[in-house]
This record gives sequence, structure tokens and C-alpha cells, in this order.
Amino acid sequence: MEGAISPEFISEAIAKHSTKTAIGAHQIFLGQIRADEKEDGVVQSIEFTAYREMAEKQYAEIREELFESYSLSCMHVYHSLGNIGVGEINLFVFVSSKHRKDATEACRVLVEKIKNELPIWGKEIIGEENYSWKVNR
Amino acid sequence: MEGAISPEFISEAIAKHSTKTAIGAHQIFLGQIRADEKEDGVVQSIEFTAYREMAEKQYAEIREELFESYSLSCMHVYHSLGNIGVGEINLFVFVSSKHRKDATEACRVLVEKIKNELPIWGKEIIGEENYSWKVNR
Amino acid sequence: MTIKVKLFGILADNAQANKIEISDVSTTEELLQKVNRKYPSFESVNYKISVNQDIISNDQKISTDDEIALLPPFSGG
Amino acid sequence: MTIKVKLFGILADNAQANKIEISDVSTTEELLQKVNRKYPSFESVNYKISVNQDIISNDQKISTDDEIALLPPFSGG
Repeated sequence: MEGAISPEFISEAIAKHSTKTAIGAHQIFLGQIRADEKEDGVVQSIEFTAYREMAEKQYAEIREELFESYSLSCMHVYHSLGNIGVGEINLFVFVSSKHRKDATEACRVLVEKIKNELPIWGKEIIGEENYSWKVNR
Repeated sequence: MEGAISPEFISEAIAKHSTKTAIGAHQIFLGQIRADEKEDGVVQSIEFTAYREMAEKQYAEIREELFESYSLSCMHVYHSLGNIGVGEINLFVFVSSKHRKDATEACRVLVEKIKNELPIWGKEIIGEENYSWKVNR
Repeated sequence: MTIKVKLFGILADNAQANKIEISDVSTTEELLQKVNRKYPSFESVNYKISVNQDIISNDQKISTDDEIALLPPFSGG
Repeated sequence: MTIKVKLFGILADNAQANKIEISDVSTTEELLQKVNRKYPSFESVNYKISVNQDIISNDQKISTDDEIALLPPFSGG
């Protein structure tokens, strides 16, 4: 999705699940842009770009794998594209299940896969003129 | 806290962290009341009671342990007391850190400890007249 | 010596009270024996005893100043 | 045969283009050699090549119909 993910978007997503009364556990991961200190200054924002068609295809495969491995009720992933400022949320991962262990473990694996397997790139904007390409650890 | 935890309460809690620009990851766990099928009927709600003073003391110890074991920025826990209906949220665990692994792992351990170590009891209200005391697995 | 004992969960339910008083006891073991005689239904509950908000597993002396509670298995979350 | 190649991240940045064209190549290996000659700065980037949205590690034939892209290390999330 374009732009930062608002807290209201997250609460609406949660509220939509109140009718799903087989769900006992929601595990949510949020990525927030950090004001990291770099050699040339402090990160102001990160500009995300993606190879969208491939990212969607990869995500569909990951989703299928996780539904096979864990007993899950729901899975939603939103990753921001465009320029996201420090303190804003750029990743919202939302996994729900009957018992907590499935949602907790699947959410952990999913976040790992999003970082390692989706063709998305972050360009860290530093000060007014500088930038550096983000490196995932 | 008394009563169910609203999605708006959760989004406000998230929004408050946007000024903490050293945070890169939020891990959130939500417990939602399930409409489980029991012998005598379907669960309508769970009525939670607690030994409050002891729960607060135990939580303070757990919190201290986790801040020692993981590199965390923030930790918040809200557990509902009173009668919480099916589909409503009765537990909100919110752990934040610079890098995701600390928040993710601490959140998992914290939820486990909340379930096993806090003196809180749930009475499952079934149909109009029946109830049974909840058993944690 | 009369000891006030807080009850929670299914124990409060069975006793129909949040607090009971047990007299002529001076240790946790004596207290538990009297409680189980007075409330036979408690024996099937795998409950623990806390003294001043700490769960106790060994016998220990208690006085009227101590905060004593009987705690069924926790089921929060 | 001229192949269109999508560029992303630091590669698009270095080439100042989201898309380049490489002519007279018929396999991924040939393509990569030409690309690295044309854009020496790419060699320091540990990038991968995808054909029709699948990452390829062995040499394979390509045609103008294939969707080819060069992908620097991912850094989403």
C-alpha cells in the first residue's frame, strides 16, 4: 500500500475480527521507521520501492506454506511503499488463530520471510541531500 | 482494567509510540474470547477475576526479568477484569524494541508468563445459567 | 489464633465467600488441613497457598498479620 | 535479440533507469556478462536475476517474451 500505515487502519483491522468467534489469539507485528544514526547524519525517512508483481506472487506462496504448516484463521500483510517518515509504521503483519501458539509462531516466521524473500527495497533518506540503501541484517 | 479492550484503545497505544524514534519493532499479542463448544452449550462470555495486588507484584517481577533478558524499549500489558463477551479482546500485550528479535521473543515469553504466573481466573459463562471454570492448557 | 483467608475462583465459588476465617492454626499445614476438613470440595482443586502474595510450598508459621490466600490454577489470558 | 531488463533499488539508482535494454544475448549468463561490462558499478552489488518473477541461479535461455529483472539484496520490512 502507498504511504504509512495509520494506527486507525490497524484498529479497524482488529475490529473486523470480532465476529470471527473461533479466533482466540491475534499476533501483530509492526515495523516502525527508526531515526538511526548514520555516518552522514540521522535517517529522516525510508523510501520503499518494490517489484510489485513478483512480491505479490512470492507473498501468495508464503501464505500458502504457512496455512499448510500452522492452524490459522487469518493472515494479513501490509507493507508501505513510498516515503515513510521516522516514527511511522511501514509494516503491519496480522496473524490470527484459535490457540496462541499457531499465530505466534507463524507471525515470527512470516516477518522473517517478508524481510528475506519479498523484492522490496528501502532507501534511507539522511539529512536533506544524502541517502543510503538499507541493508537487512 | 475493567471491561473489554477496545480496538481504539490499542490504536491510541500504538500512536503514542510514534515519537519514540529508537523503536523499530512492535510485537502485539491480543487475546480474544472464543465461542467454544462445551458439553452444556456454547461459551457466551468469560468473567475474569484476579488477586489484584499479587497480580501487580508478579507482573512487576516478570517485567523486570524481561527487561534484563532482552533489549526492550517499552512493555505494556492490559488484562480485562469483569465480564468479557465472545469476540471481545481481554488481553493486550505490547512489547517494543529497536530490533525485532527482542520484541518478538520477549512478547512470546511474556504471554506465556501471564497465562501461567498471574493470579487471574476466568469463569466461562455458558448459555443463560451454566458456567465452568476455565482451564489453561 | 484466627486467620483470615482470601478465596479466589472456583474456591470462592464453592465456599460461596471471598474470605473465610480459620481458627486455632499457627502454620500453613495446619491451616490447609482445617480448610480441607471444613470444605471437602476444595480437595479436588489443585490449589496453592500464598502468604503475603508469595506462593508457599513448604510449611511455615503464620500470624494474623499475614495476608493468606488460596489460589486455584490460574486461567487468565 | 534485444532483452528488456527491469532494474530495482541501488541498480536502478546507479543506472539512472528502471529499465535497460541489452542486445545480442540469448542466455542469462550472456546477459549478466554484458550488463556487468556496461555497468561496472553493478559488480559490487550482490544482485540476483529473475526470469518471469522466479530467481534463477543456473544459466538458462531467455527470449524477448521473458520478464527479466535484476534484484539487489532485499531490504523490506
